[in-house]
Amino acid sequence: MTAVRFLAYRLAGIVLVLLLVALATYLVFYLLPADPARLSCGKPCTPENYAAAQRYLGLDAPWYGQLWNYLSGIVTGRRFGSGTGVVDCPAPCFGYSFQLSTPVTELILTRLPVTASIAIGAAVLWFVAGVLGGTLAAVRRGRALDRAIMTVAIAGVSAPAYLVGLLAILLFGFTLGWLPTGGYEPFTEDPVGWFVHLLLPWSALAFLQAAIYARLTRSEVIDQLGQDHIRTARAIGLTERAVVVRHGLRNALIPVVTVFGLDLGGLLGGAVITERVFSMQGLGSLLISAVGTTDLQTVVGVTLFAAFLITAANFVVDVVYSLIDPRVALG
Amino acid sequence: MTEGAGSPVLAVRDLVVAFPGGAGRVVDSVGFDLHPGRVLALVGESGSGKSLTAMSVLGLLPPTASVSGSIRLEGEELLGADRGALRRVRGGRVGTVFQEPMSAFDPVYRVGDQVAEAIRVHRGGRRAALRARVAELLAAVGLPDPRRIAASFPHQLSGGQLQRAMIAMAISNDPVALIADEPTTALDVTVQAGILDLLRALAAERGTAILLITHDMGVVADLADDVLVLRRGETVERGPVRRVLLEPEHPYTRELLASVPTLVGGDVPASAPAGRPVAVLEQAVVSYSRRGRTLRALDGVDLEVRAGEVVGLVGESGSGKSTAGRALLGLAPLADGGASVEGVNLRRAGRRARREVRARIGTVFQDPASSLNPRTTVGWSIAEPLLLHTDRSGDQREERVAELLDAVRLPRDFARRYPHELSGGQRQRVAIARALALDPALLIADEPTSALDVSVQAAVLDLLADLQARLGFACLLISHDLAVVRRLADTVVVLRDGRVVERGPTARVLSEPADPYTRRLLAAVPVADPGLQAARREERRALEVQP
Amino acid sequence: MTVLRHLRHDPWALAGGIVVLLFVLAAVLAPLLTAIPGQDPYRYHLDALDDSGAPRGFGGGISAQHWFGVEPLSGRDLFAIVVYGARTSILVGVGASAASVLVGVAVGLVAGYFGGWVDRVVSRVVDVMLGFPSLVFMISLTAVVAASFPKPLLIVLIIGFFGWPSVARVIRGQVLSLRSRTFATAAEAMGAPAGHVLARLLLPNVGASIIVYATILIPASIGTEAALSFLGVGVPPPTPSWGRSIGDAVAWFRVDPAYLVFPGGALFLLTLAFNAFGDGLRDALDPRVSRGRRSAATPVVDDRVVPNR
Amino acid sequence: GCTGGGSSGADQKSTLTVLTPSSTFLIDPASSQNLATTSLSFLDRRLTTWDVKKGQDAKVVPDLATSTGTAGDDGKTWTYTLKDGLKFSDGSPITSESIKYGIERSFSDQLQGGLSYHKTLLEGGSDYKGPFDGESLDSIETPDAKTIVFHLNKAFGDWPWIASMPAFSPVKESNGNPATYKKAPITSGPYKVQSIKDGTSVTLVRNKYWSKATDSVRTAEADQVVFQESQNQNTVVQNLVNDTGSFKTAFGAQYLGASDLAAVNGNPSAKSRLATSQAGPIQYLAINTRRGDLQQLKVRQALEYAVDKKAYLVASGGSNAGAYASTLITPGIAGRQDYDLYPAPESGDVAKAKSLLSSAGVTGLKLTLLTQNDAASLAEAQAIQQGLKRAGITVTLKTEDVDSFSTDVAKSNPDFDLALSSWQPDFPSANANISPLFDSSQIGNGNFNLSQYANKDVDTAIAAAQAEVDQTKAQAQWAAIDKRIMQDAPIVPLTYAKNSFLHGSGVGNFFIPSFPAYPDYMTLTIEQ
Ligand SMILES: Nc1ncnc2c1ncn2[C@@H]1O[C@H](COP(=O)(O)OP(=O)(O)OP(=O)(O)O)[C@@H](O)[C@H]1O
Ligand SMILES: Nc1ncnc2c1ncn2[C@@H]1O[C@H](COP(=O)(O)OP(=O)(O)OP(=O)(O)O)[C@@H](O)[C@H]1O
Ligand SMILES: [Mg+2]
Ligand SMILES: [Mg+2]
Repeated sequence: MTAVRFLAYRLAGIVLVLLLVALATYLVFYLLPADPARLSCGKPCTPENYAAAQRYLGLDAPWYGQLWNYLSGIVTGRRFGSGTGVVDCPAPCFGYSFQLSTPVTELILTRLPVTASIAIGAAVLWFVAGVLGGTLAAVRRGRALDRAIMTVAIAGVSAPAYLVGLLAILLFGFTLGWLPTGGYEPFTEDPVGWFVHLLLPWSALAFLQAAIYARLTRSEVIDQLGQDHIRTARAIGLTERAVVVRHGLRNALIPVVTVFGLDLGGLLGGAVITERVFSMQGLGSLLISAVGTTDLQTVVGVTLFAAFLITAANFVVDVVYSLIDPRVALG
Repeated sequence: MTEGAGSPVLAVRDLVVAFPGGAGRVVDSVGFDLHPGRVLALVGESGSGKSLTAMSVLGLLPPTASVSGSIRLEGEELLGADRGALRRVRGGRVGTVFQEPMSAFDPVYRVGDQVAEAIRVHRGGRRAALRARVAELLAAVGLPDPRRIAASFPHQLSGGQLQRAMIAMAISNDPVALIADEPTTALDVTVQAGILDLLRALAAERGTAILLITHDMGVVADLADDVLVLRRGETVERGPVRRVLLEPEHPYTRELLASVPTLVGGDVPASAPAGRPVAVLEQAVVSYSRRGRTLRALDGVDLEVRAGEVVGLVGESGSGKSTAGRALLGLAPLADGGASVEGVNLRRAGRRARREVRARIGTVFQDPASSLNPRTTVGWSIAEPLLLHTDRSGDQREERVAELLDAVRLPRDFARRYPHELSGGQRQRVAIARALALDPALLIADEPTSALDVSVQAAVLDLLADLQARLGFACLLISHDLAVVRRLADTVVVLRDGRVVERGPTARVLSEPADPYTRRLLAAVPVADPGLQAARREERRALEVQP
Repeated sequence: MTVLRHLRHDPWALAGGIVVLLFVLAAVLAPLLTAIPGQDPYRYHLDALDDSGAPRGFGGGISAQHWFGVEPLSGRDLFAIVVYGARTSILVGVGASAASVLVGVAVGLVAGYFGGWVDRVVSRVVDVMLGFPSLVFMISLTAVVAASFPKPLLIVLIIGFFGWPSVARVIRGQVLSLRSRTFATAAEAMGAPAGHVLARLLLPNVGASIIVYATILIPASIGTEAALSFLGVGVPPPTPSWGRSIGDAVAWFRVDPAYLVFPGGALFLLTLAFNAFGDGLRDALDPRVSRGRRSAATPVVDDRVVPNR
Repeated sequence: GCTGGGSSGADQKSTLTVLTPSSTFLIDPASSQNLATTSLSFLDRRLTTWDVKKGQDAKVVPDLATSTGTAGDDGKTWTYTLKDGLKFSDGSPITSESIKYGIERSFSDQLQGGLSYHKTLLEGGSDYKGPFDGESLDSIETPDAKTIVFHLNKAFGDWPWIASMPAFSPVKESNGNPATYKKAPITSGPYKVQSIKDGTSVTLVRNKYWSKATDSVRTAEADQVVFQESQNQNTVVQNLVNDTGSFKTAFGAQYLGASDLAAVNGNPSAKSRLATSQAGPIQYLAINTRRGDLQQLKVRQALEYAVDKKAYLVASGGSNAGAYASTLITPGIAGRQDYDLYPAPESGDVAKAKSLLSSAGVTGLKLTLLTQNDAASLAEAQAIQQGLKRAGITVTLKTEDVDSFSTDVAKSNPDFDLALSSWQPDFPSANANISPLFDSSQIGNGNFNLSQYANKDVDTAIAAAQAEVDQTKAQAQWAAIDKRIMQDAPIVPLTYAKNSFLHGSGVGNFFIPSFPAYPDYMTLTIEQ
């Protein structure tokens, strides 16, 4: 398949997936008993107020009409209200949050730095820790170090994320008082504060993931070390370290990196529990609170964004895969 | 060993390799000397301890193995030497060439870089200098366009090219000794001949001492000066190659030699009377598209297999032999031309008709280990065709399975075993039994013996010949081994790049080949007689200089 | 059986298996166990609480009647709650895993066997589902379905629904490599229809990984159920659930740490045991198969089944 | 003190920090339900406001206006005059037109969701769609820049309270676009917005045009007010207990849950910084009077006896969290009379309940209880469940998230037998206690008559009491209505909740008035 065709094919795939995601999300929320119009109807709720809320929220159209309005808004932009009260959501309008009276695009843009900070930092941490631990365990297979690392790893995958986070806050935040217990400082305003605030969330999130990666890396490295070319590498007199790192790990990393790309893509769409535990306002919190307030457009917008990141990550993974594994061609 | 003059490069004494658990001593008191410029061949059936012996020289045994004895390289003891010393020896004074060049290279690095790495480990050096040295080495092993080869990834090269690159890597530090563990097993005969020439030149020109491990007596005859025969880890016989191959003393050696199929002597089956055509390919074209390019695996092939006849299909790897078989099964869709079995046109047949045709064909696949479902009993596998195409009851099926086991000379209680509980030869017999379950009109045997030891191979071939004589099915025998074909086939068809280059009665084609390709193919097959082989080598050389 | 022999030599796996067994026993025998101190998980003991609703006495009110102390605000027996909670956890864990495995295996088999566009569609769907904010959708889905629908079953189905993609991915990868093995071609050459190849050849051959996968999925499902209950959308009260207890207990940690320690410890221990046992089983069955190029990206046992982060 | 350097100079600004779990601060008064004593009053002034003092009933007092309103036409016309020298935060004068415009905005489609009592009372309100298309509401007259007159469609004695609601804040017409307003509001209160970090924090700084001389209520001691949003309640409480750094001058905007109370009770220093309200908002079990056996009075009365109020109180946090309730009008509301129509021990009178059930001929009663799915609500619902079980009533819990609950509970034909709810009146009048919950016009459509209670006599009595301008007479009428309703047993009053709030040691004058059960933000002091 040529590069252009490949690209076109993948792009069409991404668009299709996103449409399906939008459809699914709309359907689920359409079926939800909570009625946004009723919720934003005010107190006391008169039929007039209710009708006004429905009109404004666009809920007087059937669900497919709403979905259509939403989708066409991405291309054409949308306006709400009239006269001096008009509110614009310029194209590409990925929805407008009535609860927060802000275009969803703007919400995503303001929340993304938080989530990205959490996700990327944690990802670096868990990748390094996981790959290092997994490789060490593989090399020392069956020995004490392997046992120790795998014990920690198995504990890591068994510990619920929320518990780890909460216990970390109790220990490092309250009991020891070393680190702040939550919140976020933008990097641009206070780099040190940014780092200090993120240390706990990074560690809590990375603990679980590092455990998974250590296990994955270990089994891949063991697998690779059993391959014929490792014997060749030994037979030309390479040091054991070079054999493991240059030949074992390098090959083992191929599947690990692909999984990593997908994980990172998934995480950028919101680290729901981590953000919640550490009172951070990223995409995960935005999504959860939008679900909580039946803020349909925000839910759809953020979900679409998350799904986009996943499909994009998939795409990137495929490209990277063909780069790091010379046997694989795009297609 | 008397012939070796001067002190040996490598002296192995009383080598014992053992594993904990049931295996026990898998190499038992083996000793030999390796002399400069001479080739010592280690032969024996699979599992006899050849590889372990070789690996112990470089300390590359698995950590669970325990080794004792003495291994001296130019007087320096290697057994129990520290890691640094061993590392300097590995790839430095002792080079290694492994079987399966495809998997012996790291898939993610360029071949040139891997060769350069071998040099850098021992000698260091700058990039440019290394690159030049790599190109030089690759040229030295007879690779044309060494720069392109160096810049290629392993998967972009052929097996022969990779094996040459492997040898370049092994000799990159001018080793005094070279260990070659089955260096040609996975290669075509023509490629194999080239590699053997290269190794011979190394020994002759550089004075490298070579430890050659192989199970192919032809290869031994072609290359070795001395032979050591191993059986279950013990030395059975040793001596100069002529003596061991021509006047074997030990019965085991004799048995081993007797089962080697040969291109000379013995009898060629007389052409059976030709019956009705069972399977026909007419101007068949099969093409595969890969990465935008189309490859014609079959390019206008005519083929006819008649009832009671064995047609041998030969050719180098990738020439389209298996594809022809698949075309007859309807597994490879025809792009053009026709294929019919028992009068049913496979191109036009519907799904149902196709299935019915398949019921009339028995297939024996190349790899006996993987052609049986590992999760079911052998009996189930044999009964599978019955299950699919007949409505026999369970008892009736069992009965038939028992008959079939009898036919392939396996005990009846094997029906309850699982494939992994059988040896390779036994598994291949099971595969044959399954292929015969429905009394096929056509048997397609795709490399039925290539994964087997020579002795086992001989038995399986005998069985096939016997069954064919008794049951009279039409048989398409696919093999790259001309000697195998010679033993069974009435007619031989030679394929090259998806085209038939020659066909005719076996005796004629193999004794008076008309096509130069066939001639080269024949000449490249080594025979297990050092004198004869030397003569054949000269013939082959002569053929090569011709265009 | 070589598997059993292998497991016997793996102390971790053995310990894991025994702990799992003990938990299952405790869950099955919950009424008998709690009858010893004469408790049930529903009865209030307000006298065991102080004025602010916190348990009186040491360790959250540990006593001869209340082995693990009592629950704050209600005085219900914590031992009974933990033991009965094991029922919920194990039931949901096993049920959801079964659902995931069933769907995942079916989809993986079909995608791997038929390949082509079926495979492409399935792979994309799987990739998206794996990265979807699934927890959020689990929350909404629990709210969407009619209240008359039995909630535990709903939880099982929902967790199962979001669990199948990882199974499908693994099975697909294995089928892809199995399909190119000669015995599958052999069956095809014999004229076997797709159904025969799928059911008689491929399915038994992925059996080992299915078992292993299930043992790894179970702890993950238990964790997800706990997370859902933690977020308030799990099995409805008063049916005991570890996740709900943990969720409540986190707030009480400063006053009554025992309230977190017992259900939290039980959850951790059971998950750990399942994981250890699953690892051992994986080693014992060693389903490592030769890998194709693309399927090399698929670890034999995919660890990415933990949706809550 | 700190000897680190000169940076901590004497001119350091005092900062009051409000820690809130909410992730949004709805700044637009038109769509706000904010109490007159909390957040939004930092930014906005209304025509009237509340004066709350420790130990006294809440009073409505003039804010921008010079009086709480002059009634004419038997309570159908209300007139206000603005004080002199009032200015917006941009220095421009506050006029009666800007108040009218502010109220008109609340009618627009885009600004729904606020307290809307005025919309049903102002003449022509039901047809009015807001000012953005150039229409104006004629029932609000502004004869001059300082006078504003309201014409109601019926007499309404509590109008002065209505005029204290957020929508009665002035909004400049140039600032009226909802999108612009919420980013950069021009304010009338003592503070203006300095920065808004979405979901994280909102920082308020002084509005130099606000003058204390015109404001009888707000003291505005802090130079700066920071709302820290999206705070985890657990973390908030722990930080306030620790009382370090910036948390010294902070307080939590969310009342403490049972576990937090237990934690604070075990810490004397923190306990001294805990402010607990008097018994206030009513927590009740609504009985759907239109469903099955619950239509029978005796069955409902049986519920009154069967409920285990003690378990309920413990589940909600014990005696710190509330006091047993038996009336509809809550303590702290002027004119409340205490009584108990269904006297029973705290844990209920199971025998009496059983006998009432059997005399009604009802056995094996099965009911669904609708409740929110947060931990606190679940604990309370289970307490009810186990209480009724003693009388042989099987209760199934139907748990929903807060939004689904709010929607489902206020539907016209709701699908529940019982629901757990609570009510805090929007203004301290028995009217706000009773009419939203028991007037038959408040059934369904998002309103709060959860019991579907319809009684013509009660409706008439409510209308009469609402129209009564004389407050003492009105109070007597409300007290009678209270008892009349309880005879029909449409709800089980459970407790009057006590809300407890925690503050740092640097926050002074932190108290909770008898109404509302929230701290008064306006008069807090900062001690550093
Ligand atoms: N790691 C190991 N553990 C236990 N036994 C082993 C191990 N490696 C090899 N063996 C056993 O040692 C014996 C000799 O093995 P070796 O590989 O030397 O055979 P070989 O002669 O090279 O056979 P082939 O021709 O099949 O390569 C075999 O029986 C084999 O099963
Ligand atoms: N499924 C396939 N897709 C693409 N190319 C294929 C496929 N199968 C075979 N080929 C190509 O078709 C050609 C002929 O293959 P075939 O398997 O028939 O060769 P062969 O003669 O049997 O070789 P060998 O001796 O190695 O088995 C080869 O170049 C091979 O790479
Ligand atoms: Mg070998
Ligand atoms: Mg072939």
